[in-house]
Amino acid sequence: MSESSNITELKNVLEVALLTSHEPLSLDDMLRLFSEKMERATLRMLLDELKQDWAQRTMELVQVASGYRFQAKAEYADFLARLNPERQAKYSRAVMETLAIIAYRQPVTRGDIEEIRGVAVNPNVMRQLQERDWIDVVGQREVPGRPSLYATTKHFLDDLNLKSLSELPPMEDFTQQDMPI
Amino acid sequence: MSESSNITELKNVLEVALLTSHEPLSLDDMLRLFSEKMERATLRMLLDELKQDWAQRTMELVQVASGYRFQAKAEYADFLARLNPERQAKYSRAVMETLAIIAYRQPVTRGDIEEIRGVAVNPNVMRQLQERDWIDVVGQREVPGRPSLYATTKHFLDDLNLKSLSELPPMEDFTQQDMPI
Amino acid sequence: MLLTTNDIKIKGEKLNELPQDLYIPPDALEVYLESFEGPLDLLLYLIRKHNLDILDIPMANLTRQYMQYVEKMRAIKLELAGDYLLMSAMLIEIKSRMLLPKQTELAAEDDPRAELVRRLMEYEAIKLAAQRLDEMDKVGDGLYVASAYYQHISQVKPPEVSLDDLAEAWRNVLKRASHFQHHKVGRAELSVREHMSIILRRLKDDRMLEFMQLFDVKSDGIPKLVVCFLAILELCREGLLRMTQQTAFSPIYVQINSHE
Repeated sequence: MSESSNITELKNVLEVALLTSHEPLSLDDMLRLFSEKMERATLRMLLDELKQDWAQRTMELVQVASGYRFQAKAEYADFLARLNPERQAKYSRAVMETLAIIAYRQPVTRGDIEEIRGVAVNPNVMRQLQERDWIDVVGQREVPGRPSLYATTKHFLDDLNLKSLSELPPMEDFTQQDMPI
Repeated sequence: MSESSNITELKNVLEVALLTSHEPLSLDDMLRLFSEKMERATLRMLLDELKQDWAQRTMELVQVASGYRFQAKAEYADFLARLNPERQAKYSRAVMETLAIIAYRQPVTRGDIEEIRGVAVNPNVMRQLQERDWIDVVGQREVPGRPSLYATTKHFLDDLNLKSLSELPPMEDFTQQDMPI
Repeated sequence: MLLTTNDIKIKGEKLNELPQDLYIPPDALEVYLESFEGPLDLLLYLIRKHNLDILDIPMANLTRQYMQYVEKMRAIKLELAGDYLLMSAMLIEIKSRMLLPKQTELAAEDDPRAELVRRLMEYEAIKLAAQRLDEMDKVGDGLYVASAYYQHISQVKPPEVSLDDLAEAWRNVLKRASHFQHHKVGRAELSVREHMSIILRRLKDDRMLEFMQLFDVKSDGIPKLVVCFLAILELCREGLLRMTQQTAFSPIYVQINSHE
């Protein structure tokens, strides 16, 4: 297969790479596919075309935080759910609330999380989130004890199908406005 | 999406399931996709058609021991291999020193290199550097045996992100013992 | 830290019995009480359940409700986090501060409840956000990403070499070869050697060139022309080039020195 080849062949290489990759591919990843130098603009154009090519088909090419990936269109989710009836166990409320605090208030320390939730943070909760690669330590707060600062990872955004934190559902500060200051 | 729907839709569900599954899908797995009863013969027929639909495309639908899966056609293997190259550990000390001598003292013969390093040059060392396209022969020294003169290539400069050799870290050369540095 | 039943007083009376309206079969109650994520969660539940105004919390009412639940938890020997008791103390403190005679105008920030209200609202916002995150489709839970198979061919990527690696290697060479007697050569010498390579490459292609052809007088600056000239001299000195001139002032030809 010649590499100085036409657009269809370039798109085919991208399609194969994206369909077989378990993780989203960044632009840099995809540029590595081609031994010849390719402009990022060209690559973007090819990805745009590929997205169009698949528009009427089963999968969609989406961009998430760490790159591009193909994913099943939402209309197939119900079918696919039948394949693996044993779903991944849901996280406990403690885990989800901790995650929400880290996502919306990052970077935060364990102390911050405990203050907002009003209870001690179970180390197991942090471990679950770290093992899922949804949070990690991004630094230390410069106070006595130098507590670790936690933030969400790119992988968290990928898993939630988001490009950036700004795409998180907006926080509802429902009563905030009426609050006497 | 109606399930008593036409063949295209049934094939779409199969396609999506096969493209998103980490493991090959058995016939029983695939029958679970559909809430309505489906004959195994019908399923086989659909898989056959799906295989045909993809015949001219990037992936092929194959049957392996535990079931069916989509896999990248063999012709794309070389491209995909570039995505996750296994990093070779490091060049040996001999390779690095030979490269340094050629870079700083070019053009040099193997004899020069041996004289400087005090040991014989393993032909394998030169071959590694030539295969990398970092050194090549620029001429012969007109002495008995007409040994090849090696120099670094433009590709070497590119890979080290240099415009010219003068951008190499300035370095004292062989200093005479009695010479102040 | 732990309170006994005798310590719990509602409206000045000891709490001896559990309120009737709270009756839930003990097993269910345990599960139910465990489902609270902490004192703030319990307080929020009480506020919402009894339709209390979060911005004007009736502290006596809320405190009483809260104490009832906490006492219930203790009664069934649920392992009670210290946080619940801490909150009890805080509620009672707020309540008592509100009983103090009010000074003229009570500014909003002086409201003893302000901090509690702020925390309750922040916690409720987070609680809702957590629910929202929980409901979103995620990879592995409602979101299916492509992961078709491919035959993995391992391709070895050549090692990375940095300038530091190269300099380090050269230093090693120098260290080991320090007993050799050589000239001191610096940065300028390096570009001379680079030009030596360049000239040899050109002569390999063209066999023979006129001397002046080796110089690009128009585009090269003087330092580069000098370096080029030095490179030619060095090549001659090392016996790599041969210069020929038929007669004085006639063109000088340069070629690779060969004995062929």
